[in-house]
Amino acid sequence: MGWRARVFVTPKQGVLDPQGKAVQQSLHTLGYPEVAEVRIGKFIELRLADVSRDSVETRVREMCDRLLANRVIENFSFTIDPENP
Amino acid sequence: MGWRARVFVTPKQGVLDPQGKAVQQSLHTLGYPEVAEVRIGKFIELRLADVSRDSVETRVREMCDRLLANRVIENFSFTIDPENP
Amino acid sequence: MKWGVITFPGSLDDVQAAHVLEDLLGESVVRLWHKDTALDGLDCVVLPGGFSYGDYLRCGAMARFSPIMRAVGEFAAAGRVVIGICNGFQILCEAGLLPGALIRNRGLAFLCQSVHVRVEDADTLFTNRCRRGDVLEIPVKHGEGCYVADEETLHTLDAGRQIVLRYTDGEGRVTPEANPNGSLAAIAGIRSASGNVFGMMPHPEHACERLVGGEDGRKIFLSVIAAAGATAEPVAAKVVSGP
Amino acid sequence: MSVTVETGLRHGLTADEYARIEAALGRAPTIEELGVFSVMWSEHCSYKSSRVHLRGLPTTGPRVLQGPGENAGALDVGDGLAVVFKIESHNHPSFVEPFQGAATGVGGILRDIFTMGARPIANLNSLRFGSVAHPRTPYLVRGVVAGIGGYGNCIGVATVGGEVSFDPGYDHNILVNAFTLGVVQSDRIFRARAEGVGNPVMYVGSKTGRDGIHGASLLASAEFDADSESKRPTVQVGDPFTEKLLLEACLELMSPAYSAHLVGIQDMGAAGLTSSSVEMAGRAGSGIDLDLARVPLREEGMTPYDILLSESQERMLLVVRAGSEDVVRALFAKWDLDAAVIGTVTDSGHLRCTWEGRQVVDLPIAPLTDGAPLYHRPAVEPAPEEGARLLLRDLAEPRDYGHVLMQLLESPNLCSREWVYRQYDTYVGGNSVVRPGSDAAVVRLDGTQKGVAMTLDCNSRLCLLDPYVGTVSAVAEAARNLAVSGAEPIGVTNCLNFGSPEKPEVMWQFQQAIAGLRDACLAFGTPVVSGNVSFYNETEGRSIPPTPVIGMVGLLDDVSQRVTQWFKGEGDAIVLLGRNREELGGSEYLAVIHHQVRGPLPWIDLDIERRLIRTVLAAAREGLLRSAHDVAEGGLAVALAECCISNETGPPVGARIELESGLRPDALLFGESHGRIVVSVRRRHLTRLRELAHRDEVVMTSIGEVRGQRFEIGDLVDLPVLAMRERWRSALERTLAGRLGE
Ligand SMILES: Nc1ncnc2c1ncn2[C@@H]1O[C@H](COP(=O)(O)OP(=O)(O)O)[C@@H](O)[C@H]1O
Ligand SMILES: [Mg+2]
Repeated sequence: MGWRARVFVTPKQGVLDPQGKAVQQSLHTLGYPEVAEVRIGKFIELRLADVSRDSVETRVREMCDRLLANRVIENFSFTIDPENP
Repeated sequence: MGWRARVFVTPKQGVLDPQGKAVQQSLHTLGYPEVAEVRIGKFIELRLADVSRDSVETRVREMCDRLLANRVIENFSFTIDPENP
Repeated sequence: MKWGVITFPGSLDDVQAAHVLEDLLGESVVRLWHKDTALDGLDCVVLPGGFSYGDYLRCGAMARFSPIMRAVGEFAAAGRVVIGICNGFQILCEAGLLPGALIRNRGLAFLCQSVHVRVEDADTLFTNRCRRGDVLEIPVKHGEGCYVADEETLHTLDAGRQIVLRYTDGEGRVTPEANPNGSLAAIAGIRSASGNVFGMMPHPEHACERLVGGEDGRKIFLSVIAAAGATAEPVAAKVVSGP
Repeated sequence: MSVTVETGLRHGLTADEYARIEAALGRAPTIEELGVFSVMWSEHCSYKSSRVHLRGLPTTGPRVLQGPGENAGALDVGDGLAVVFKIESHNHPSFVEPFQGAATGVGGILRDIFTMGARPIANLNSLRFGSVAHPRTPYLVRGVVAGIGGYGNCIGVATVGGEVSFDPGYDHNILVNAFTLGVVQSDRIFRARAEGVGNPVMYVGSKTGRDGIHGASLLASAEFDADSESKRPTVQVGDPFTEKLLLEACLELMSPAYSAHLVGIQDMGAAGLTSSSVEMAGRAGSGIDLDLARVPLREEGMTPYDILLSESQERMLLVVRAGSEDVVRALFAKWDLDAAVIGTVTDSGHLRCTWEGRQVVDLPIAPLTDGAPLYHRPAVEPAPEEGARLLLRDLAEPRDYGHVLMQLLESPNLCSREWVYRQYDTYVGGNSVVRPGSDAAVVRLDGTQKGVAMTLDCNSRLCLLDPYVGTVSAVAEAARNLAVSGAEPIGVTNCLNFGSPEKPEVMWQFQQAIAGLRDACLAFGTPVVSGNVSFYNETEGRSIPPTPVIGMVGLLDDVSQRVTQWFKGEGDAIVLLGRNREELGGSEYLAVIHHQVRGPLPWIDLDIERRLIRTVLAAAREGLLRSAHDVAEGGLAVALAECCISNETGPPVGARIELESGLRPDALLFGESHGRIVVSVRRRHLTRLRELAHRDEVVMTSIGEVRGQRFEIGDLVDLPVLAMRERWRSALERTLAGRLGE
């Protein structure tokens, strides 16, 4: 069966997000003045083989820490669900 | 009060995802053979001014359609929550 | 003929494109600002290379909303000539004036090098000074130049003779090594179904002088000039080809 | 908050320095004032340990329009033009966050150049990493290279050269030095002066966040631990897109149409708003009043202290004429940039800052600048190590020289750098006549026949073994690299990367390097017009090898006479200018094949170098040279191999070489003796070349011919050039992937 992990990587509070800034300005120009802030990060979907729930959580956290997020400037969070067949 | 929208932009099924492929390979090298697939997309957080629930939904969908995602290669989805003060 | 070269915020090769047209080829050039809204009296518009809006979000995603792009759309619909180079190509795709999209290079890194492209069709506004099968040496410099489109679009491009340039080796062979970015069908440049809108990832404007980058790029610009010389009318209709 | 000597210590000041502050003010400073003092008196801003030594450098000459002291140096190159250039380090930030550290390093040096009104036309970079075997090295290399490219490519300045080397001495402290050269009309150079009482001070560019506030010293501060998370200094993230807009807007403001509105301009680099305002007032002998509440902010809850010390990128400080505010604002608005009036020029001689109606800073300028501490730190020559000198007779000679050559061509310090520079846009601007891959980069000066050549050089192994000779050698190599490209050396910038100046051995290395820099620059007639000192490059008490990176700039009157290093045509004669000696000390061969780092260093004679350069330049100007390449790391065999395999397009070319010599073969092939250049010429030009060499008393030997597809040296080496090129070209990528064995 296996698992599906969804990882959200976001720029840390206080760290400049030039992409977000540019997109916000663009949205204003496009006629969406209600947009007060834009922060752009990554959305990473992983399909994982069948291992125990506990183990999958530890390992995904580890992957985020080591590779998927740059802890100097980014935070991450994730969700894990059994994969629907 | 306002709203917080979370937008998920993902590469369409079938569209090349060179970054996802490279990350999968790196994860294997790092000792995570259980990773069967990686797809990398974007996670965009918007803070929006106080407008009606309906209107915020329509407008966020529009922003995605027009700017945040490229429908030729990407899909999107989003969630909207009232902003916690 | 009269050319327009657009400057978007973050355009970089606008200066070079204008320099080539004006100083090397003796054409008349109007520099356009992205907030301009009219293209009156122009025969051809160039969307230059660079990093419009920093290439943030997606290359070309924000530039396509610049005020001038509405005029570019109308200009193209009227059958006038539009050329997008590198970032310009990306903008044209984002704007829907050309099909498909350009994504991260296969190798993920920015790539700057001289490449070979083969002329797939010499009966176009952009290659009529070449022969079919000619191999041109022109530099690429991009991080997101991998051309992708769905099967159906690729088929339509092929059937409609819209694929103008392909990456090859020096002998004109399509090989995986000669494809710098992993583009599908080794596509380096395409034109619209109407034939008058053209996008290419390599930079012909950086291959117009022997001293810097070689001279093969001239052929692209000279082709447009030659085609315009052949008729005073918008030329698209004449060279439309395909189904 | 009351400030005491402890607060001073936590800001990195000594007790002595703190006492001087109180004495200068006649009271305790406010916390904001202490922040200002601590950054202005930091080594980085005040040059307190280096200033007395830098004074000895030659900084004048007929071409010098601006020497050290401004944001960058400027040299007159004729045709009404000047080149403006400088090099800067961004070492520590790049080690913490390689991509952003390197990127913001490029952003910073670019601002130094365009702040003087010059349009940047070329970037170079000098990179030093730890051993390729160190687990962090590949990550750092990838990040740094991508960061340099990411910034330079996006802003549209061609990155046309540099150097990369690997040494375990940098395992915990990499070096990222970035160089930029720009061009300006020689009568339109802008300077950073706050003149004219009543003139408004304007802030333009990105908003201010808590980026890089005060680095490590603040982290140690107990007072700030209370709400530490929100106050934590954050890594600077570069925004090259905003910088591109800023560049265009500033250059437009400095163009004839607008420049009457502008009085002075300075980038906000290290120490941000503090140093830019203090320095601008200091140079003009004026004063500045700032209302910190008017500074555009990116984050909520920022304090005046944060605002003064923030190192947010992509910002500039302007002094404009009173009444010009709206014109300036409109110009920046055109480029989608904010501009805000944040203060006024005064004649108070003070920096005064208010915040919400309260005066938080009132400091006399003089003690912050000219009155900063000046140290004559003790210097002691380290005791020589036992067995430090190489005895040639103890060194086993290899059996297979072809194999050794292949090993060297694949070694991290000698293999091709193509993997690095293909990530850089080398074309943008349309004037890159010689792009990376030859000895120096050559860029055409738009609208003229002229070209400017640039190179960065330093062999830190030589500098470790002998900092004086090592530095002289670096300057000589730089001069040779320019000469073989057809350019006459005209000026120098430098980045002196050293350990802690508080260590007498480091201070000795530093003084030796300065002496070498001075002597060599005098010999070549190349004034030092700008530079940067980076001390405290050490981790856990271990200093990096002394690394004085030399940036040298040369001029070609006719850019079409540029010469590249690779052989051009079958049948051309190959000529060696200069003399081979039996010297293997400090060589790559000794390090890579015999795993030894020892002297004695190769002999260097600046008079020989000068005459050699004269011959080569004359030959280049007469159009005799088909190729020219200096002999440097790897020695003669590697130099000749590079001539065969480094052409960027087309197949590699072979050569048949005969060397007559009584030297040991390994010293002959791989020794790194100075004063040698390999050229190739058409046979019919040999006579004229011999005349030129004779005139300059340069030893000239015909050593072979360009021919075929093999690389042959007597009966010592016989290799197919295709295989050589393949291995040499792919080695860096394979090494970083840990796959060199494949
Ligand atoms: N970091 C870099 N960025 C750009 N170009 C580089 C870099 N490192 C090396 N190069 C280029 O690679 C070539 C070889 O460099 P190097 O071996 O240091 O030359 P040399 O020994 O003549 O000083 C040169 O053209 C140099 O400019
Ligand atoms: Mg050299």
